Amino acid sequence: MSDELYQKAITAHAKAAVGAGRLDRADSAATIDNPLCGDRVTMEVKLDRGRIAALAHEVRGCVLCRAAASVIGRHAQGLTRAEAQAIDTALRGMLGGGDPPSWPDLAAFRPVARHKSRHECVMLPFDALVKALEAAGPAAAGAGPAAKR
Amino acid sequence: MSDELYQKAITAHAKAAVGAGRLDRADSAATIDNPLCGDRVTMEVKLDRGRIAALAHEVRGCVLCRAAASVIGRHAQGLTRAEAQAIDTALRGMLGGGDPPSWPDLAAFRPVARHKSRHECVMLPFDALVKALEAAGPAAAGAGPAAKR
Amino acid sequence: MPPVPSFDPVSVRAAFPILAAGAVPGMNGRRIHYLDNAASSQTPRPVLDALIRFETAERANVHRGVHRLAEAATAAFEGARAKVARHLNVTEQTIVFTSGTTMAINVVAGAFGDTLSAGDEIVISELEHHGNIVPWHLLARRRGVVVKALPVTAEGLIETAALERVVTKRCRLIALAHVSNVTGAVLDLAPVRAAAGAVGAQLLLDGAQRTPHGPVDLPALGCDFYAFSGHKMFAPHGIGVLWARPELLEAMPPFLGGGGMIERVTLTETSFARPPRRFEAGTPPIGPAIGLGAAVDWIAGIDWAAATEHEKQLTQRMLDGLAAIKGLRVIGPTGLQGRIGVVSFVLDGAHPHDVAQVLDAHDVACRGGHHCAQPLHERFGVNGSTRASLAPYNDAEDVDALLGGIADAVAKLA
Amino acid sequence: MPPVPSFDPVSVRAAFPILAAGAVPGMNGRRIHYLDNAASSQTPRPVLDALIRFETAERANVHRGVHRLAEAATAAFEGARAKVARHLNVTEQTIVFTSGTTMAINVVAGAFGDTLSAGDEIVISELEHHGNIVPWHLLARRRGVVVKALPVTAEGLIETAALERVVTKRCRLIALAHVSNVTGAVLDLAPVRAAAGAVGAQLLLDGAQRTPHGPVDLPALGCDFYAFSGHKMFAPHGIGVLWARPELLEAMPPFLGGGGMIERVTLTETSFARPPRRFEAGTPPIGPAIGLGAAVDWIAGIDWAAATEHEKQLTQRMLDGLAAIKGLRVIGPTGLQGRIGVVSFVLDGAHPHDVAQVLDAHDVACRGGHHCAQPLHERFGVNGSTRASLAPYNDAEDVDALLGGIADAVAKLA
Ligand SMILES: Cc1ncc(COP(=O)(O)O)c(C=O)c1O
Ligand SMILES: Cc1ncc(COP(=O)(O)O)c(C=O)c1O
Repeated sequence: MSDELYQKAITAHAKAAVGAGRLDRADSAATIDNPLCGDRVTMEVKLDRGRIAALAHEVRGCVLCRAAASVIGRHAQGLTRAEAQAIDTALRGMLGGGDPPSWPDLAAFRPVARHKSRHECVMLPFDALVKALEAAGPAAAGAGPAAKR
Repeated sequence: MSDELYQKAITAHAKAAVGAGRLDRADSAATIDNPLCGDRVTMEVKLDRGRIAALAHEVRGCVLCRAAASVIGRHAQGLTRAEAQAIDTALRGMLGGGDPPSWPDLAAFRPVARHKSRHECVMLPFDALVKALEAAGPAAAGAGPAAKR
Repeated sequence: MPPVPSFDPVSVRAAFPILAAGAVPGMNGRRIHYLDNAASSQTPRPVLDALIRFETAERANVHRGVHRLAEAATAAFEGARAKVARHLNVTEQTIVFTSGTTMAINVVAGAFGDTLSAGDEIVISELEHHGNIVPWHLLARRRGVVVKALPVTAEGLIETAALERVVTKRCRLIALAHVSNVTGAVLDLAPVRAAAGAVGAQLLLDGAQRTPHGPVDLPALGCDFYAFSGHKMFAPHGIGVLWARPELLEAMPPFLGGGGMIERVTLTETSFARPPRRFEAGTPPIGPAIGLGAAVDWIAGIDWAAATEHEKQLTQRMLDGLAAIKGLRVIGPTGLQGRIGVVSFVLDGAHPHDVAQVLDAHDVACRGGHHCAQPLHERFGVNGSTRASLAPYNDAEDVDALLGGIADAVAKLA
Repeated sequence: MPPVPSFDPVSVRAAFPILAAGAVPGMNGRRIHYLDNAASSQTPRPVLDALIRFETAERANVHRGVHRLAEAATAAFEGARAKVARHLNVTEQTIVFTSGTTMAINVVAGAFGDTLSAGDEIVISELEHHGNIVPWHLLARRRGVVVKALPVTAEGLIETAALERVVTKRCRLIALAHVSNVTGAVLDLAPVRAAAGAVGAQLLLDGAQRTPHGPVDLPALGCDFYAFSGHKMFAPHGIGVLWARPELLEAMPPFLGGGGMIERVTLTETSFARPPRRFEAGTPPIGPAIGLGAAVDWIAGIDWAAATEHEKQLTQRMLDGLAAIKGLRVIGPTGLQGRIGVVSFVLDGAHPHDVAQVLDAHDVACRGGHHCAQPLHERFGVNGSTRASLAPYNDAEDVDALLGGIADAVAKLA
């Protein structure tokens, strides 16, 4: 049954831990706790004209959470705040039974949909990323006019 | 069913209200409330060498309670504290399924046994009587040595 | 999904096992005329089924568990919260599960009360249930707040004309029964809301007697806190709800401490979870909450326009019958205007317990006593009353049995 | 009357509908290996029957009612109190029904706590459940009392050697778990009792994890307060018990206000009923209480000498199996001495939620996380653990399924 949760794709992502670590000098960072399990994700970003130039994460969490953070580490380069938000929303949608977001790696998390208690494990890194980008303020709002405000 | 509760004997006792009123100068008195229903009984006694010489009661209560008080009014004359306590205990025993106490009038309360919520209605005047006699201290403890203490 | 609303008193009654002929032991196949609904209603089969399903196929503790039973229990429990929220037209995050109305009001007295200072005023009324009086008395002792009461008219209504005098600038909270558990009178909300608004006081409604009579649109009421119990609205005992405006919930400190309401605990301090969790310490009453979810679904399946009309007809039949009995006085409104089907009365020379006992012999279940509203009974110069209260499963036979029983009580007692 | 005590794990399990093959949806006819008993146990048929009987043949609000359903409900509810009292070898008047352990401890913190002064000390330990930590933190905020904690040894035991240092003359209450919900360790009572006695402090035992493992002789324990929950001892959720010495109950002010706990209410003040009523505000959780009464009857029907021996054998089998797994560390006692069948462990490199999830795929229900004991997990330098906990219906198959599942988790996760 939920064995599929720990298919190779997921455990490989977790082992790979792309982006794990800290940045020398981050432009923005955010930490989110899951009070239910005590898990914690910190996301740091460096920005270049509203797009992610570099990213690092520290995860104290389960395989699902670490795998999700690693997928972010792999794909976040160049992302705008709006794009990150869109991925976050689409991923939550997939866990609610909808289609996977544009990043193909995220389809591996589809079996989590049936395990409501684990949704937050997957979302935690994404929510932390969005929070870090929001905390960056106008600098992360996009390459356009918002950056000039 | 519980119709028997309001047989003639009981309602007649309640109407008779023997002993209802107040004493001019009581030796001892006690008031008991039933917090569940707000009912209240006050018992006043005059004592003569440890025996009840006169008694009066004020009852704010139901038919069962008033009937019980009236039975006391009818039979209490000459009672000692120990005798009152024995009647109280025996009556409680009858409500718990045992035999009626020595006063034949109390047999009329037998059907109350099946209605646990009404036991206290019957007991309230008896408990008040015992309390009044206890409050009288040594004076009510009997005609013997206790009265000399 | 609840079915399309409909109302047929016979099929409604058929859903309640205890109301069937012979269900109550010792009744020799007769059915009970249950008119003690204001104390606790009865429970329909769908609520029992939900309870049994939980205990036999989904039982586990909620939250924090990932195994299938914990998942199923959490889904059922949080699903119940969602149902209750939908039923009240509010968000799930504003539904705090408590053990009942009394606990809900105690939580407000403890949590909101913690933000009050000596001399702050709380306004209640003379007709409140002890559950909406005693928590404020305890708070008064603890924090020196002042409890004031609106008087009640001879018709048993809260005297809203007194609002101006009683509600001062020091008033922080007005806490009133949405519907009286003794008279059935429905609160005249508009002047109360205006008085609270004028001084910036919060408004708490004790909805214990309102929620059994159909869905409540909380935003439309315009109150700040709302409290009610499951057991009066066809759900199990041991569950209730505190609703509060989200800003109030966010701002309030917790009242009770324990597992589930924390963010982080160390040996020296605790930080707290966000609402509603912050106010739900320890393992919640999971089965009862799931039962409440099933109960609001059941309520949502009733056509309340028709059910209310039915209740009005029965209430009128009851009031007409009572008016014809010499020496009987109804406490509160004697018409259909602004009331629900809760009617209390006193019978000259007959004690309410005796009346209720004679009614029991007629297979009628009524309550006699002060109904946890001693100040109101004092207001009317009586020690207690006999109360008959209706639910959608009641019918004319129930009312006629009541009236017949009262006639017998008059013969026997008065 | 409970039957003559006996113990046969197969027939014990047969009494629990949810443990039958195919009872849990989606399991294709397999049975669940339920090892999450420390969170909530399962419920046997006699408890369900008592609940259903109440809802379908006896349901009413308790006290103050004279009709036959109110009589039946009151008899069942007060009968449950009598059963619980007998089960604990105490009087009925000392049994306060609450909604659970957490509420019971909050009542002590509110009522007994009200008699404390700033600077008074309360001693807990590092291994307490949040339900026995947070209420004291809240009390510390409210009244300035000081909360101190006894340390825990590397074996997961409360360091009783520290009692002398930690328990001072200012100590008014020592509040400790009778049995740890993480390690299964049973409190070494004698030195604690002595320390409390030496300074005149009261002793509260959190019995939540003790009561599912057989009757408790409270007078023999020599404590002053005892708290536990129904849902961990085969009863419904939403009911618990606070027991206290009669003199303490008589002396304490009420914590919660409402109907049922009063003697007399006027608009300006309230006088209170005697215990246990004084501490039971509002309509109690009637059905759950009746369920608890049936549960203690069921417990009384078990031969606990045999059941304890059975539990010990299973615990040994579990401990042996766990000891053989590389990278697995048991938190707390690793032997049978002074413990019950609650075992928590950490697996190198594997998150407790992942472990519990893999176990679920093996039909094993275990809990992963901090088990509402963050300070204890911090003490052991971990964020959480995976916990397996036994009840009399568990058997060797359950333990073997657990061990097989852990082997798989190691392969998949570590
Ligand atoms: C030792 C201990 N104390 C207190 C509690 C709290 O019990 P409840 O959540 O039923 O109030 C629990 C269980 O959750 C426990 O295991
Ligand atoms: C108007 C009102 N408020 C409060 C309560 C208290 O509810 P509970 O006893 O369920 O806490 C009741 C019923 O008992 C009530 O009728």
